[in-house]
Parts: sequence; structure tokens; C-alpha cells
Amino acid sequence: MRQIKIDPVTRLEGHGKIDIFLDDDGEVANTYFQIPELRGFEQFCVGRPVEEMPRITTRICGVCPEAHHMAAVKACDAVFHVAVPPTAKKLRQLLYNVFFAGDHTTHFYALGGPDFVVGPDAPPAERNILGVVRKVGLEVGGKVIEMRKRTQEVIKTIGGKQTHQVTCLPGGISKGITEDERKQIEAHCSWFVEFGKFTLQIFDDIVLKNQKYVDLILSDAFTHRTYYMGLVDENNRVNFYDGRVRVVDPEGKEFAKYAPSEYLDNIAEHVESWTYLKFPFLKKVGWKGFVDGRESGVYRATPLSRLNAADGMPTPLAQAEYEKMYATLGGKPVHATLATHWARIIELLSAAEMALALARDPEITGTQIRTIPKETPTEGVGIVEAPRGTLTHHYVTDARGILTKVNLIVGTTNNYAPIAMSIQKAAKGLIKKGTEVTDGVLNTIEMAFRAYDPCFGCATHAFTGRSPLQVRIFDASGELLQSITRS
Amino acid sequence: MCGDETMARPTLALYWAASCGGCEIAVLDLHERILDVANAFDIVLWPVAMDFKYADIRKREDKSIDLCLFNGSIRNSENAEMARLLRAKSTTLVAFGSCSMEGGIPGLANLTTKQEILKFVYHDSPSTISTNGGIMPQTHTTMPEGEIEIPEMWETVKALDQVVEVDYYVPGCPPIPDQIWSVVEYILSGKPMPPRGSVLGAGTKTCCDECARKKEEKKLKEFFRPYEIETDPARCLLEQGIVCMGPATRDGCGALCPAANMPCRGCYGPPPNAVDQGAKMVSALSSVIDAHEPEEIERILDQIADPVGTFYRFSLAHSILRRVEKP
Amino acid sequence: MVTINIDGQHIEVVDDTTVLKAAEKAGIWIPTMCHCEYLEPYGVCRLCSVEVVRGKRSRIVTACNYPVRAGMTVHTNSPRVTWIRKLIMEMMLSRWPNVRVVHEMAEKLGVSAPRFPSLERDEAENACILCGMCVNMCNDVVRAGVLGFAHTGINREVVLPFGQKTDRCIVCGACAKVCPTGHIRMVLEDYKGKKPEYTLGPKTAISVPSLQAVPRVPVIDPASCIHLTTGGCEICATVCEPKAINYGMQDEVQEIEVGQILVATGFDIFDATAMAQYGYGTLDNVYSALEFEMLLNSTGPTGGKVLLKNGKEPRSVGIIHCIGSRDQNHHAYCSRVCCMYALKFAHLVHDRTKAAIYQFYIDMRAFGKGYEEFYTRLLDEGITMIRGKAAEVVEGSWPDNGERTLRIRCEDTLIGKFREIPVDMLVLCNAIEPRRDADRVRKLFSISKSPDGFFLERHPKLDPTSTTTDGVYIAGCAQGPKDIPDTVAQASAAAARILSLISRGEVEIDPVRATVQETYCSGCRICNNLCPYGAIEFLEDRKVSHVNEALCKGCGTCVAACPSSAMTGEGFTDAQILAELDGLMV
Amino acid sequence: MPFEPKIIGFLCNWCSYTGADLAGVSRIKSAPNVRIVRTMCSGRVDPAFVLKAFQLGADGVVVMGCHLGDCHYQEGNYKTVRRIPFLKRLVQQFGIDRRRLRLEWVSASEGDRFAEVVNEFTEEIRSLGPLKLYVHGELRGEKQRQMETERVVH
Repeated sequence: MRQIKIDPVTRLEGHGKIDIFLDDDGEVANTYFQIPELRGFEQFCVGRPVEEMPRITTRICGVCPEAHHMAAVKACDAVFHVAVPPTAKKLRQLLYNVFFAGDHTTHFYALGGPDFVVGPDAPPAERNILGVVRKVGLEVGGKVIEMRKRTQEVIKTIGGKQTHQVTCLPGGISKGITEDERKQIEAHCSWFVEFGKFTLQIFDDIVLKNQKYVDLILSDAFTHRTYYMGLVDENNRVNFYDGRVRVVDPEGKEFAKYAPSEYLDNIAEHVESWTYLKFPFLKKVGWKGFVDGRESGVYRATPLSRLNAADGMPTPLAQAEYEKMYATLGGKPVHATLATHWARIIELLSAAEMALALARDPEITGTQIRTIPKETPTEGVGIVEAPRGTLTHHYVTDARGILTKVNLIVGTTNNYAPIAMSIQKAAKGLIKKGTEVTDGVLNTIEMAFRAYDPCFGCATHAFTGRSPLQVRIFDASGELLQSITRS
Repeated sequence: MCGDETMARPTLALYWAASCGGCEIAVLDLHERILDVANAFDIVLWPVAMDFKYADIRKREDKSIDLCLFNGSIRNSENAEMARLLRAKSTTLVAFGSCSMEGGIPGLANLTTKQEILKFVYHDSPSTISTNGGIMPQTHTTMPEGEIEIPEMWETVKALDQVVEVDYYVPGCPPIPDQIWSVVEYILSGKPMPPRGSVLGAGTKTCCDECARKKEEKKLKEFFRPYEIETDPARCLLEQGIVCMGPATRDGCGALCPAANMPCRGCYGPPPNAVDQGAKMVSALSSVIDAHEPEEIERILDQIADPVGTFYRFSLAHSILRRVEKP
Repeated sequence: MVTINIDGQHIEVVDDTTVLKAAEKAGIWIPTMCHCEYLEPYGVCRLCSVEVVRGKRSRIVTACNYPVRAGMTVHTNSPRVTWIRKLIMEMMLSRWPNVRVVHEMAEKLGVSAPRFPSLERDEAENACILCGMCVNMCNDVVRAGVLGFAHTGINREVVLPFGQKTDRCIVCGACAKVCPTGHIRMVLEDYKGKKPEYTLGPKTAISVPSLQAVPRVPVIDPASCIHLTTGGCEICATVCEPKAINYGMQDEVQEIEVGQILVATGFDIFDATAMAQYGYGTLDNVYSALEFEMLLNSTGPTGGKVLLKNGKEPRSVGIIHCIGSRDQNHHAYCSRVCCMYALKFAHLVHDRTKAAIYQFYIDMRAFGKGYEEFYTRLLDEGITMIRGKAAEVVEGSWPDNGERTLRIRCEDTLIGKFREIPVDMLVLCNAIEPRRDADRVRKLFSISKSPDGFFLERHPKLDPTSTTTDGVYIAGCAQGPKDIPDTVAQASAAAARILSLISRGEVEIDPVRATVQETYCSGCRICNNLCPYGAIEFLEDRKVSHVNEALCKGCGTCVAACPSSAMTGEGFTDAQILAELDGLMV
Repeated sequence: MPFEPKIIGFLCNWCSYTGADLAGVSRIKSAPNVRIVRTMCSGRVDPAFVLKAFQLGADGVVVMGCHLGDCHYQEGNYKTVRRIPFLKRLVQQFGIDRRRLRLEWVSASEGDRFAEVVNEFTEEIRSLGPLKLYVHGELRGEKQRQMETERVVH
């Protein structure tokens, strides 16, 4: 049997393995996308003091610790039935929006974006940050690095550490900011806004001005008609830190809107024996397998989903871009998976605007940043939007605030089923009788992947070696035809 | 072949086993200096950022990688396999970050058992609905189309040096970028390396040395949990009754957490001569408790929540007892 | 100085002395019945009347208060003087026909019976003769001002204010002491809320603390000293020729720096009241060994005579061994000295009385040099040895004359009979026990005690005089019951140990010490309050802790406590102990 | 073969160690299961020593010191009286029955008590059975590996 060697899939955060089975006609019979790791935070956090969770769960993911830090501390607030002082809440939000801007930047320039910026046909070796720099000029590389640097600076100032933040604790935040720090942060934030505009400009110039890309985005191979989920504020605008979870159906109509504490009435998880990762679905619709449409409980929680689930963006510039996107892609909701890239950089801009507004808020330098919890701790749910999807932390404690039960539904997990479906669709679309699977095949699958910016490290809370995607192709007799491993 | 600078440059490999990726991010947080690293080294493996084949690593001569920064703990056979491979291929293997040095947060899984984890995640978890007869993930599953398998997770999380010989250690969760840089700089300077087994990128004292808070003689009758009180930002947290791991934690981080009004949790691991971080914390705390009567002592001890989970937050897998025994 | 002539003798005396004193100097006896050298002359009994001749004139005066004059002539036994004295004696006899002292004086003066009819009054032989010495003593010397005269003539008498007992009495007993007839007696009763102390005979306010005290210097008991109570008296000062009495002396605390200490704080004796069955403290004539020792002492209350409370000689004496020792209820150990002193008691009683002597013993322990011989010698002296511990002591009476006595009930294990033995006097051999404050002393020197409560030597066989604390030694009964030779031996040994160090002039200290490795110390200051010797100091400038080697005793508590393992304990390093564990567990 | 408990005893030099000595001098019989480590003061017993003892295969650990107030170093044992209960909680959380760790006061004169404690504790451990820890197997494995690598070297 011939072993096809292809450059490895990279820029995939997390561990994935795909088995593709062919029927007698050599058509794709089925695909299995497996997550082979599990960490078990839910179990080993039991017995820990609940207030430590914001510092423990950051270690679920070093790429987006802020998300877990926030979800955890919001769950803690709920556990202690404590209201957070306005200044503390604003500081948390400031930190969180800055993080969003930074994280989306990384994905767009280093992980997902290159597919577009450099082009899907370019050799994989080109499709990375360096390729982007080569394509759009050196100063971009500098800008991206500076963006990271500046965001990390702000995060360190408010979060105490740039990776694995520590300052959020039940009832508020342990440290305020001085006026000097605020000035610094404000300067950074206005820079972020500029960077956001600049990024959208690049997307405009390279992607939108290129009909071939637009067609690709809208092509059926990358389209799934699913439910969409996202946090919204009281005006149904996108909000990353706070609000109610809103779900819209494939037609874009509101299907559900619930408070974090009600998540169990709306979300359930399905188990398969061939993977460590569970498949969340809409409880009220039910699990119908790996199919889309309004009959299937499969939903998506991605930047695009958030935009689909909301009535608009909370900030002016982003709102304009929001309208532009839906105009260009033919109205809400947009089902084109690849449009997620666009939605992502609109969120980037929105986050930057939001951060700037908060940095200018007179209350932000306030000194009233803690409420000392007085009530007996019980149970609480904290939900934030992680860049990769809705993140839920659910804690139950004893009277001393020692955890007795922990449940986590992490950003990427929401999208496990859709990703599996996207892979199958791509595979079915590309692997026909007698086709030899080439780099193109895998690349297309990669593109389906990357749109979700999946982080399976997070998803299974698995400390997994980020070993690469592996595709194995079996014939009807179950014999291995091809194994395309990227080391 | 002189002239070919790629041959002249030392070869560098970065790998992540069971980790959260924070260590990688910390390396990226060198920001512009990352480019100096890229220039100084011939990077032969860095999955997160660049494209390489493991096959190429396998093909390499033994000891042909000059420096390997290995982060993440050892959670399953695959991690172990990579550890052995990179050990064989590298002249200098560095356990990079808390996880590979002492198990890190993943090591907390040693507080429970694989069975309990699986049972909760796929059975008892409130959001899990057993749509197909409460099955659990299996290493081997036969589907209509054929047999598929997934790796088996280990019962116990291990640190890197519990699997292979390690030359140096860089502590931290994650290591502070400036410390990473100082290590890189030192290695590039060509100065003689410290004795094998040394800890790089950290101090010889404890977190307290870097902590700016005022320290006085300690006598405690009450302990508090961080959320329970407002603390004086100028005074030692321990003196105010907050359990702070600073005294039993190696310095090097710059005491970031105390500076942010939060107690240290010990990510830089035990100090140079300490055998066991948790044990050290026990003797330290019991020494400052100001009570003689058994009843009062018990009352005070009751205020210290979850000793093992706190004192061994990062070092459980590498502690004297390594894991909690479950009947 | 003046010269006078008494009964033809020319003698020189100081001016303004009295005729009585002058006569005394001349060795001429003049009878007195109201005179006391410590009191101002009172001149009430008139017995000291003498005839003084100046020129042609002669007159009768009382010698006790008549001052001498240059060139005066005194006749103490002229017919006129004798006639007057007889007359006075006759009057006194008729007034106090029964009083002993009056009769004795009358005999001296050759008066047999009064010529006057006696007042038919039945006086006690120790009735008050109104000499007034008690009144003057109480008012002029003691200054308590309690006693005084009431009424006049035939009804005159010495009384307490309003005839009531008064709190103003300081119970000094001076009145009783001067009373010539014994009319005034000290009685034992609760007074001012204080129970009377059970002692052997009266104890003076100034006395030598113990009979064998060395140096034999008397001390004043400020609580009972009259002078310190009322400001009066000072009799001791007046009689002390070298003028050694100093009422102003105060207790003072002295601090003395020493390099070594020998703890020889001795022992207490077991309080026999804890064993009520032997009647100690409740029955008369039941003595503790130490009390009996006082009784036997020649300087003791009875001058060494073995007498009962009623002053009679006992017909029989019982001595019970092992009171509180060799007794599971009190002290399990043997006090070692009792058997021998009990034998000594028996010997002395045998020596000084005709009393029958009974010894009640469990085992005889005559372990020392010459002891066994002494034991056998006593058996020959006819001591009755009864093997068996006395059960109880009850009051009873002698079968023959019915006089009251004590009866000891016991089992004689040698003849296997129950016996009841009458004894007039009972001596209990109390156990030797650790001093009541032994624990405080022990902690003061941080030395240990053995289960029996006595101080513990460093090693029972190899190092019986030193303790676990360097420079602190023990000797004598503080370490355990022992007799004098053993005590002397142990004390000499301890002294030798001490001297050997002094002569060397330097001490070796254990190398076990804690030291801070500054490279690892981050100044968390957790160790700072751990050291009981204050050996750990914090160096503000260097922000590290430091151990003062001279003060450190090497316990290692700080070593275990140091969270950064910057503190190392030489001799017991972590590495050494862990290696030891490794070795032990293979 | 019947289970013979392996017990590590940390004895303070002044009281308990002397007490043990006295037990010997007085020919008092006591179980041979306790392997004694002498420290100057019970305050010197670093919790790490106790954990290490368990790691190396001790089925029980007993720490003996002077009675409270009798410490040769005045108050060393007052540190112990706080440390050991704390350590008991720790080992309990590690899944080791807290009865396997004991703190006892034995004075220099209590040879009989020393024997009593030793016998009694040995019997308790016997009834608790052998202590099985994950780390025991691990250490064996690591020793094995070392020996093998050494063999390779030679």
C-alpha cells in the first residue's frame, strides 16, 4: 500500500484524528473525527476551595486563560450570591475585551487567516504568519507582534500575570488601576481600534475584492444550516462578558433566550464511544445525529454564530461592518462556515472599541473593587463568550465553599458536531471513486477546521500533546488504504 | 560545511506534551526577541508555530538536537513516547515549565482516579444525557465501517524526569518571558553550563525575597480565605492570615501574584533544598500558629481549606507521595 | 562613781543605780516579789525594804527603787529590817495562804505561819499576788496595753479591758513569762481566725531555725516579734552584749553570676495526716520522725527527755515504719533512711527511759556499713520487732490502772496473729518525698524528673551527678532518698565535676548548631519567633535571618520550620536524616 | 508469611530516646518493629521526614517527644504539637489512614511507657494492615531503571 507523505497540518490548536471509510464504490461511507484526550478537571477540582477555580481553570488553556478566569469567577460570584461593584465589573470587562482583540488577532494572522490572505492554493509552507507578512508587507508582522505585546501589557496590568491571570476573585477583583495605568491602557486601546480597522481593510482588499474567495466562502461545501448561539446584552447586542444566552434557529428567529443558571434546561451532551469529547446539543430539539437543519439539535457557537444570534454590535464601527457583512453575504443568518473569519475580525474591532470606551470610563479607576461575600456558598453558573464559543462553568459547593460538583462546557466543544459534519461534507465532496487523496483534500479539510479556530486542548480540558491531524482511509473491508499523517 | 549558517547554528526543538499551551505562549511573549531566537537557532521542531514532520526527528542522529525545551506533563503513552524520542535525539533536554518539571496543574488529577473522572464526565455530569445506553469512550470501538481506536489515558500524571533523564529545569506556570530570555541568552553566550540537574531561569531563594510586602515576626490565631477579607497591600499576606505559598516557593517570577494582592500558589516549585513543597508549607504554617491547646489548634487548622490541593497545587505529581491513594 | 557602805562593805557603784543593784554587786541577797530586771522598779511588795543611815538619821526604804547617794550607809539585815520583812510576809501569808511562791519566800524569811487570822478564802496555789509585773510588762515593755488593774483594796485584780478577750492582745506570752505564780497561762485555741499550730512547746520570736543549724545564727520571726509588732520590747537587744540584734534587717534578692549550678534542694517529709488511721494531728503523743528528733535533742523543748504531753515518762513507745513509702497509695519507693533512724530512736528511748519499745516494720533494710550490726545489737537490747504494718491507732487505756493510752492494732505476720498493743507515745517514720516546688525548680534548670518525682540524673549508672542540662548537677535527696554518707559521696562527686571544669577554664559545647545559608534565605521571618533562646535575629540590612551560634542550643526546630530550607542543622541535616531513613527502610 | 509492620520512630534525644534506652536497661520487652531515628528535639521532625518514611515503605510513623512543659529546649515540642495534627490532616487527604501517624509524649523516665506505646502502636498498625502506596511501585521501577542503565554503562 502506498503511503502518501504530506506536510503536516499545523496551526490547529488541539489534537484531532480522522478516519474516513469508503464503501464498495469507493465513495465516502463515513468519517470519524476523534478527540483522543481527556483531562478531568471536572473531577479533580472537586474538593478544592471554589475561590481557587479562577486560578486553576486558567490552566485548561494557555491560549485563552482569560476566558476560563472570567467564567470561573462569574460562577464564583453566583455561588456566593454576591454583586460585583461597578468598577470591578468594568475592569474585568476591560481585561476581557482586550484579550478578545488579541486572541482574534492571533487566529486571523497566524492560524486561520493565512488560508485567505495567502490563498488556499498556496503551498502549506507559505500558509503561515510569515506568508502573510510576505504577502501584505513586513510592517504587518511588526504590527501583529506589537498588537500581541500591547494586549499582553494591558492584561498583565489588570490580570496580574499576562498568562494565567490571578486577580479576579469572588465579589470583585483584587487590584484596581491608577490614573497613570489608565492613561497607558487608553493609549493602547485607541491603537487597538486602529489595528482593527487596518485588519478589516486587509480583509477587504485581499478577500472581498477577490470574487473567487467570496464564492469559496459561499460555496456549499462550507455551508451548514444550524442553530446559532451567543451571549447578548439587554439590547440583544453581542456581549462577550455578560448577559443572557440567545439561540436562533436556522431561519434566524429567536429560539431560546436564557440566563446562565438555566443552561441545563437548554443544553445537553451526547456521548460516543469512539471519542473522548462529548457532543453538546439543544436539549429541547434533541440529538438526531450528525445532521443539520431545524430538526437537529446541533448548534454552532462561533464568532459568526454570535453575530447571527444577536441583533447587532454594541459599538458603532463594528455595527457598520456588521451590516456590511450581512449585506454582502445575503442577509441573516449566514450559514457559510468560512464567513466566520470575517465575523471574527468584526468582533476584534468591536472588542477594541469596547475596551477604549471602558478605558475612558471615569469609574474605571475607582477604589471600590471588592464586595466581601457574606452569604453561605451554594451553587452557581458562569457563562462568558470565549473566542471559540460559549463557555460555561457550573459549580456546586458545600457550606464551606468546598467544591462538590464541577461541570464545564467549553467553547470549542459546542462546535464538535458541526466540525465533524464539516469534515464529512468536505470529504464526501472531495473523495470520489478512485481519487487519490492529495494535499488539496487535506487542505480543504483544514480550512473547514480552521474557520472554527478549534482548540481541542480546551475542549476536552485535555493536556494533550498538540499532535497533528491524521487522516486514515479504509476500504469497505475495513482495510487501511491510505494514512495521511502530518507527523 | 562552514558558510552554511544553518549548520553553524545550534539546533533547537520545542515540544509540548500534556500542557495547556501557556508555555508556548510565554515563548511567543518574547515578542520581538522571538526573532532573535529564530536567528540564533536552527529550529528543528515547533509544532505550534511551524511546520515539521516527526518523521524527520526520528530520522535524526541521536544527540543531534542541541537543545530541547520540553513542556507539559506526561499523561499518556504518546507523551511518554515523544519524551523518550526527544531524550534520545537531544544532547540537552530541558523540562520547561511547571508541568514537565513537577506535574503542574494536570498533576492535580493525581488527587482522583481515572475511573472517577470517566464516571463523572460521561455519566454523572448534569449536562450529559446518555442517549445510547450510557456507553463510555473505549480504546477500541467497532463501527459498521470498521475498527477505530483512541489512546488510553494514564491513571497517574508524571513529571518529565519520572520518565526520562532531564538535564535542566525551567520552572514557572508559565515561565516568565524575561527568565526564558535570560536562559536563552546564557546558552547562546557559550558560557559553561551549570551542573546537570540545575534549575535555570529562577533564583535560589523564595518568592518572599522578591515580594515587596513588609514582613515581620509572625503569630497567627486566624486564617482567612482570599475572598473573606480586604488585605493591607503593604503587609505580608501570611501575616494577615492569608495562606500564601511564597515562603515555600522558589523565586524568579518577580512575585507577581502578591503584587496583585493575591497569595502565591507555588508555581515556581519548591526552593532549592526543599524535599517536598507541601511538607515545607505544613511546618512553616504550624510554626506561626499561635496556640498551645489541642482544641484551639484544631479550630485554627479547620480554617486552612484543602491543604493538599493548595500546598501541592503545582508539585503534586513530583511530591514525595506523588498521588492520593483511593480505596 | 560613788562609794557606799552596805552591811560594813565599802563598794563603788555608778551614780543613780539602785540600792538593790548595789547590793547585788556586793553579793548581798535582798528578797523581792514584784521585781523584774526588764521592768521599771514598781516597789509594791515592799519585801526589799532596807535601812538607810545618813548622819544621825536612819529610815526604811525599798531597795528596788531607792537611788544610791555618795557616802550612804545601808543595813539589809538590821533587826528593824528583819522585823518589817517578817511583818510583810505574815500579811501576804494571811492574804494568800495557798500560793506556792509566797510559802517558799516565807520559808526563806523564817516565817512559818501568820499571827493574823487568815481570810477564809480558798485560793489556788497559783493565784495572782498582784505583783503587777504582767501589767507593767504588757504596758511598758510590750506596749500592747491590754492588761490593767481594776477595783481597789481587797477587790483589786488584773483584768482585760471590760473583762473581755481583746484583739489588741498580740499573744506574745510575755505576761505569762513574768508571772511569778503561773497564774497567767497560754492556751491553744483559734485566735484571729488562725488555728493553733501543733508544735512542741513554745517557740520564741527570735530563735535558731533548726537545732543543728550552721552557722548557728538566730533569726527574728517578724510575724511574732513584739518589737516589730508594737515597737516595744527590744529585750533581746538589751541583753545582747555584742549588740548583734538588728531589727531593721530586710529580705533581699541577690543576683549572682555563676558558670555551673549544683542543685541540692533536698526533700520534704510525707505529711502523715494523709494517713488518718494513725491519728497524727488528732491524737496526743503521736509524733512525726522529725518532731521526735526535736524531742530527743538536748536543746529541744524537753531538753532531750522523752516525756508525754502530761510531762510523764511513757510506759511504752511504738515506732511505725514506712509511713507513705513502700505504699502503692502514696510512694512506691523505699525511703532508705527510715529503718536505721527508727532503730536509733529505739536505742535512745531505751537509753533514756524504762519504756517498752515496739517497732512495726515491713522489711528491715540495714544495708549500710555497720548497719546490720547495729540492728542485731538492738535486738539484744530487748526491742520488740513486729513484722507487719500497723492497721490503725485508737485511744484506749491501760488494763491495769486504767490510764488513757493509745492502742496500735496490727497483724504480727511472724506469729500470724492479730495484736493490739498499748503505747503511750507513737513515732511515725514519714517517707522522704520530693519538695513541693520540685517541678518549678526542674523547669527553671530544664532538667527532668524520674517517675517518683525526684530529679533525674543524666545516666542512672554512668553519670549519676550531672543532668541533661550542661553545667547543672544534682546531689542528695533532691535526686532520690539517701542517707548522709551517700549524700556526701554524691555531693563530693558533683563538686569534683564542677571543679574540673573550673580548673580547665573553658567549656566544650555541642557542635550541633543551626546555621542560615544566606544564599537561600529570603527573609520570610517565619523562624524569627521560634527560638526560645532568642538565637535567631533578623538582619534588616541584608534582609536575611541569622543564628547566633553561642546562643543556639541546636534543637533544630527552626531547621524543620524553615520553608526555604535555608536553615541547616549541623549534625542533623535533612540529607543525613533522609539517608538514615533510606538505610532503615531497606 | 504474617505481616510484620515496619514502623519509623522519631525520638527526641532528651526524653523519648533516653526513655527507650531506659526501657532497654530495665529489660522491658517491646515490639521490635519500630526503627528509631534520633533527633535532638521532636521539633526537628520535618514533615518531609514523615512523608519520606511512608514513601520508603513505613506502615506507620510515631513521633515521640518530651511531655509538654518538659521540653529540654523549653518549647520545641509545642511546635510539634501543632505540626503533627496538621500533618495528620495532610496524610489523611493523601489517603493514608491518620492513625498511621502518631504523636506520643514519653519522658526520660518512662521506659515502661515507651514499651507500652511501641507495643500498642505496633498492634494497631498490624490491625490496619500493610500500607500500600502507588509510589512504592514507582520507586521500585525507578531503582530497576537505574540498575539497568548502570549495567549498560559497565
